[in-house]
Amino acid sequence: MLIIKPKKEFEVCIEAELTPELAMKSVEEVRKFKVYYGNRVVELGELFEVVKEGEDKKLVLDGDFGRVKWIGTRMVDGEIVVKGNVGANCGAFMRGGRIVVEGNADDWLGIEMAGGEIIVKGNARNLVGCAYYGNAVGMTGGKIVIEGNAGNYIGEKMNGGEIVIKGNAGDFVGTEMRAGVIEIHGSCGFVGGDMRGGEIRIKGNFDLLPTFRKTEKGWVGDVNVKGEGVIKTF
Amino acid sequence: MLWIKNGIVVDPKNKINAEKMDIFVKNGKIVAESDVKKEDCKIIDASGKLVVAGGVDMHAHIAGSKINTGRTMRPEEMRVVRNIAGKFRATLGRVLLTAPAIGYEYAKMGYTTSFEAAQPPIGALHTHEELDSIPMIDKGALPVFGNWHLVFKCIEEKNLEKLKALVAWAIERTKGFGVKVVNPGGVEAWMYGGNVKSLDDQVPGFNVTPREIITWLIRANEELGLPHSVHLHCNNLGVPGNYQTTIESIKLANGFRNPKRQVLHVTHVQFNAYAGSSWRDAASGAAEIAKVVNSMDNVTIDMGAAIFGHATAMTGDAPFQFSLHKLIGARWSNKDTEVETGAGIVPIGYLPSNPVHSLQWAIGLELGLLVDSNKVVLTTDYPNGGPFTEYPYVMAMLMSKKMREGELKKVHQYVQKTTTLPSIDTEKTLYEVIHMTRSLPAKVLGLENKGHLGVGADADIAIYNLNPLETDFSNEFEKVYKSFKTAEYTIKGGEIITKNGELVKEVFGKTFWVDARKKVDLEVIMPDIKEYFNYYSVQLGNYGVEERWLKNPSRLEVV
Amino acid sequence: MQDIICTFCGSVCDDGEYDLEKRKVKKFCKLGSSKFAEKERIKAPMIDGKEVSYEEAIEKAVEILVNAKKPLLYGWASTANEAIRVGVILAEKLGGVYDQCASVCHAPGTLAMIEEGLPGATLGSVKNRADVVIFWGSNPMEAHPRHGTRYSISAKGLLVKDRKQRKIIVVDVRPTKTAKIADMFVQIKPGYDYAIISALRAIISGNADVVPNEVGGVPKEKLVELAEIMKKAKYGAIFYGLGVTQSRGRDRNIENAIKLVQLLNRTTRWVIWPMRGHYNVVGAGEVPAWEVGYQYAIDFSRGYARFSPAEFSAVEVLLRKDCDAALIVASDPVAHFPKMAVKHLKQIPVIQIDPFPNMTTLIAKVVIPSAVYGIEAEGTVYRMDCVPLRVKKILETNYWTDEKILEEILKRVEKLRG
Amino acid sequence: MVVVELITGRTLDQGATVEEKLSDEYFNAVNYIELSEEDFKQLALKEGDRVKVVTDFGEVVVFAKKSELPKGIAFIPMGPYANAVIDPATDGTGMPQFKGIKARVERTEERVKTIKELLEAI
Repeated sequence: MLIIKPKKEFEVCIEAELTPELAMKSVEEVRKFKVYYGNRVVELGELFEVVKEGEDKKLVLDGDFGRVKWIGTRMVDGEIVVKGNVGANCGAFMRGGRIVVEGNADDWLGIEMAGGEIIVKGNARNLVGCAYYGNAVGMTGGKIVIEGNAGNYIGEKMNGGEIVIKGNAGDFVGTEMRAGVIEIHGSCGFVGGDMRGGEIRIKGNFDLLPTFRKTEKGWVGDVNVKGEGVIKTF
Repeated sequence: MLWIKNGIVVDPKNKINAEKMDIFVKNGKIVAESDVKKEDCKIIDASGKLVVAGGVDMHAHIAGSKINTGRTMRPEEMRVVRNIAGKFRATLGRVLLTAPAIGYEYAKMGYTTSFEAAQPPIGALHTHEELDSIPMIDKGALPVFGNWHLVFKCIEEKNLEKLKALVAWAIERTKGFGVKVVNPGGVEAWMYGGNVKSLDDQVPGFNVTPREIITWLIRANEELGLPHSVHLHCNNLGVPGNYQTTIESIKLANGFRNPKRQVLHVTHVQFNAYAGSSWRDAASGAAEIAKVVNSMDNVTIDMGAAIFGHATAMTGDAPFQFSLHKLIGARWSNKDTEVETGAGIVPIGYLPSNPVHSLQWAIGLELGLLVDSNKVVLTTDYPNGGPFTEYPYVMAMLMSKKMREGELKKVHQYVQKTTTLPSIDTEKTLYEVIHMTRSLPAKVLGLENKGHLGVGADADIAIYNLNPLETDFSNEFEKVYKSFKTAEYTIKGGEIITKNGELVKEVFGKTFWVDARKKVDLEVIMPDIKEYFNYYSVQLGNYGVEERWLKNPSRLEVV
Repeated sequence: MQDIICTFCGSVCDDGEYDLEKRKVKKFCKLGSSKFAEKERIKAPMIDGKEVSYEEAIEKAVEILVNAKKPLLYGWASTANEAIRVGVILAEKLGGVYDQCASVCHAPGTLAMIEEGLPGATLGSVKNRADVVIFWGSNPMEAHPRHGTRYSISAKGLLVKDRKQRKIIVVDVRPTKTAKIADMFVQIKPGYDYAIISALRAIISGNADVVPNEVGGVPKEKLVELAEIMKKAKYGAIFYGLGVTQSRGRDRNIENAIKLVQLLNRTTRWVIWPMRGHYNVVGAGEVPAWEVGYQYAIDFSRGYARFSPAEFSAVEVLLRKDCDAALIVASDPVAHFPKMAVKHLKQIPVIQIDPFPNMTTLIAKVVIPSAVYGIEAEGTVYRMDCVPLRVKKILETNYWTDEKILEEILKRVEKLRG
Repeated sequence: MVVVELITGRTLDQGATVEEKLSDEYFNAVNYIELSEEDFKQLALKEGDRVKVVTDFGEVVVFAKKSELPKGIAFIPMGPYANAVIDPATDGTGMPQFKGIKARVERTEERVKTIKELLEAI
């Protein structure tokens, strides 16, 4: 297990593609790991304290990582626990393993995630599990659980996997979704625009688009794309 | 001054075929040995290396609103990093490249000239701004004429003097190089949601046909004596069965003659060489087209080869782009442009597992192999058929049947019975392929100082780590491909700009434009132009591009 | 002087007449006339409010920029392409962030274009061909006063001769000045553009039965009527404005509208285009697109361009405190950004290049006055439909152009950075 | 007090003074809120009265104007007064929400701040 702790408050955001692979390296190697501090490339050890405790493939990010981006990018296994907030693009293109965020998550959580699990104890911002700019497919597998609220544009172009939001979600949930499940325990705005498939379950209130047919299964649509997605309440 | 020593020179224009010789460069030009002081020359040892003229791309979409819209709508194309900012510019792009990337990548490959193949006249300044931002290479742009109301009017009136004056005026105003025609009449029909389907369809609202548009523009072009011929993107592009329209269009050159060059260049013919009646029974019409082209001595074509992988369809052929969007369901941009022209953009890709894509791939190669090497230029119609950076793939394929056999195994077997590719034994020689990428495109464009290494030519030179005397082109295709991907040296205007794929020096080349105003009386057309400007959204006085706005203009005056 | 080109709004009218003696422009609207009227200028370059030479101000600016870990280079909509190009290269060299005014204006349209493309036309096509024009969340009578007479509402075209042959429809949340002269006004509930567009798509594609009796405050009959007009148009144009891009749904509204236009093109011709605001906000996106691949929200901190409006748009950069210096060119973010974004701007060194004093001047450490394009300087700009125009120099000035100032900065940065 | 959906945007006057931001003309072009006749009446306002506009994101005092807006919709010209109360969140698009913000409007005797005062208070 590797514990990484910020040494100071950062002047600008940091980009650090920290994955559990780091826990397999020596502390010296980890300290030399390159991170981007604005336009300066610096060694991780300059900005963070690094402590190693045991050999398990686990990263503990101890402190506020709300301004550290790309944590857990492309990770395939192991675990990351973020004790505070986490910055944008956390868990991007993730294929396996587990990320637990004890605070809040910034935008673009789990971009095009294909496997693994992300749990956010606080709130998440926008674009959870979406397709990155210009790409055709969003999340395809794995599970994202937000215990608080989530922002707008959740699960756009989703083609598999599961997103659970225990609180409220914002607008435009599951737009152009093709497969997979989104479950919202609270309320949300527009749901399922141009949805082709998959299922969205909502406990609270939501804005239904005028392009869904009421059936026994729930609301089916979006008729504009001859979709067979299902929206239902629970 | 440069002294390129002991290279193996292939220079088809000057009938030099793999001869060991020295090349001398002074003031940006190739000069005779006696013109240089050898002790002042920087010597490049080219022993055992191939020395050829810099490549000339006569048809690519490298600048202007189309490619820039493509970049904007496809950020996923821009995520391949080619160069990090430092001494040189940062460059990006998978197939669609940024302007600096276009210049750098051409240069690395040994290409030193490229022409933007479709410039909307009202957007000419934008095209030139982008051309000015492309480093390393010489450039030019071809304004489009085939759907311009003013052109229709001159033809309706059967007034050749007016048409000539219009062409001369427009080429000057756009700082363009020649006459491009895209789906003549079809783009105007698109303004009503339609297209034209044959050479004799009437253009909506006008008493003209595609046949007349092409013929009259050839006539005007030839009477003006422009360096380049009419450059035609045929009707029915992308439609199964279109090879017949293409053949009919090619035959419109009959009766015209120019001692220096072709009178009609038909472009990216791969997209216009389909037999069959739908995509279900589509087949190649390349062999038939090749027969016709080979039988004529006044027509040239370029391949428009398709490369497997990503591409972006971008043409002035707006109705075709919409059909493509409907067919594949991809994003679609369109631009109806005043009363001049239109354009469209759709992302595409070519997959070897797809029968149609494999057919397109095969047809491009068939054209390159079946058409006389003196009549077919190597292009991919960048970025429509794929990246220009894969020209070496096409070069190697043309020279090696063995390579083609290997590639044929990887593609959809639909091509086995629908094309002649599997049965073609021809292997083009290096001499022919160098011609198809250098001296021929230069000749087709009418650029006398490009594409060869004779005294007086521009010192645009590529040196490849490939000894033609010791290379078995049939069998060593991988080496051939690799050698042509990265020039050992690229020399532009006498300066070394890249070495082994590394950038050495950033230079900015010339933009060629043609001035034929002395050949006409502009006053015969000005009243019509003034009247038509009631239907423009800009003032006549604000239309066009002044020479002093360009970074490095080079005027070719037609007298 | 004839054929003067206006450098105010995205309409870029190019038929002005300038009276050199009276120093007045004719033919232009209230906005254009105000542009050409004499007004208060920044008198001289300043550092901390103290007047200095151009060279001193530039030296100071360079010092701030090269020491920054992440400088934000923002503005660009009211300057010429030549200056923008130098600005983009400067951002690349500095490893900073390039963003432009569109990010608080029409950039959601770019996001929509990434999803669906942009089926559009030049304004000349609309003028000649459009028999139906819809202004959706746009109000040209106030924001682009001559758009209507020159290009859209009453423009005299080749096929559509005048106002009588053209149907004008306004869709908005309030009865704007444009709505008052329209043939049809569809008043919608704020935030329901997306749902209404979805409903129109359903009606047009034969699924009217699914559509409920009322959508977004509009009765179904009215939507059916609108859909019929759209289907019957020979050549229709939708001009959308900030009413769509700045409200709920933003880019998704436009994406949906583009899908509507795609659908309509299966049976007739329709185009859609944004009513871009500043005279060269289009250039501020097109130039970086060809130089570095993207239109806005571009980060160069890794030595090459990356695009992410969620991270690199000026407002997001400021809200996250993700910049430690700012160069503001031809813009006034202090007046036009939300309070929370301005707060960070007040805490970092700001360099301003602008002809006119504005709210950003009040917080700037270094102020560098510049010439006004279209009056004191020549340069290339792109009208809202991307048609390029070369704006003119009418009057002499001692002010440096944005291009020259930026070039001097770039030269010094290159020297320091190697 | 009335509750409204607040819209901000361009106006001709705001546009014509946008290059003179430190002038009285600009101040006058951006320092007001337009209210529907009903809302105006409900607040018992007369032209030139001042109101306080409060949202989840801030508050600002502006002059009140009657206009043809539908009841429940209010409009402030784009500029520093509007920006004191709009929603800065861009929802990942880069674009703050300038239009469609829930706001409370109430009559006030407080003064309308000058542009400089507004800036100092940030």
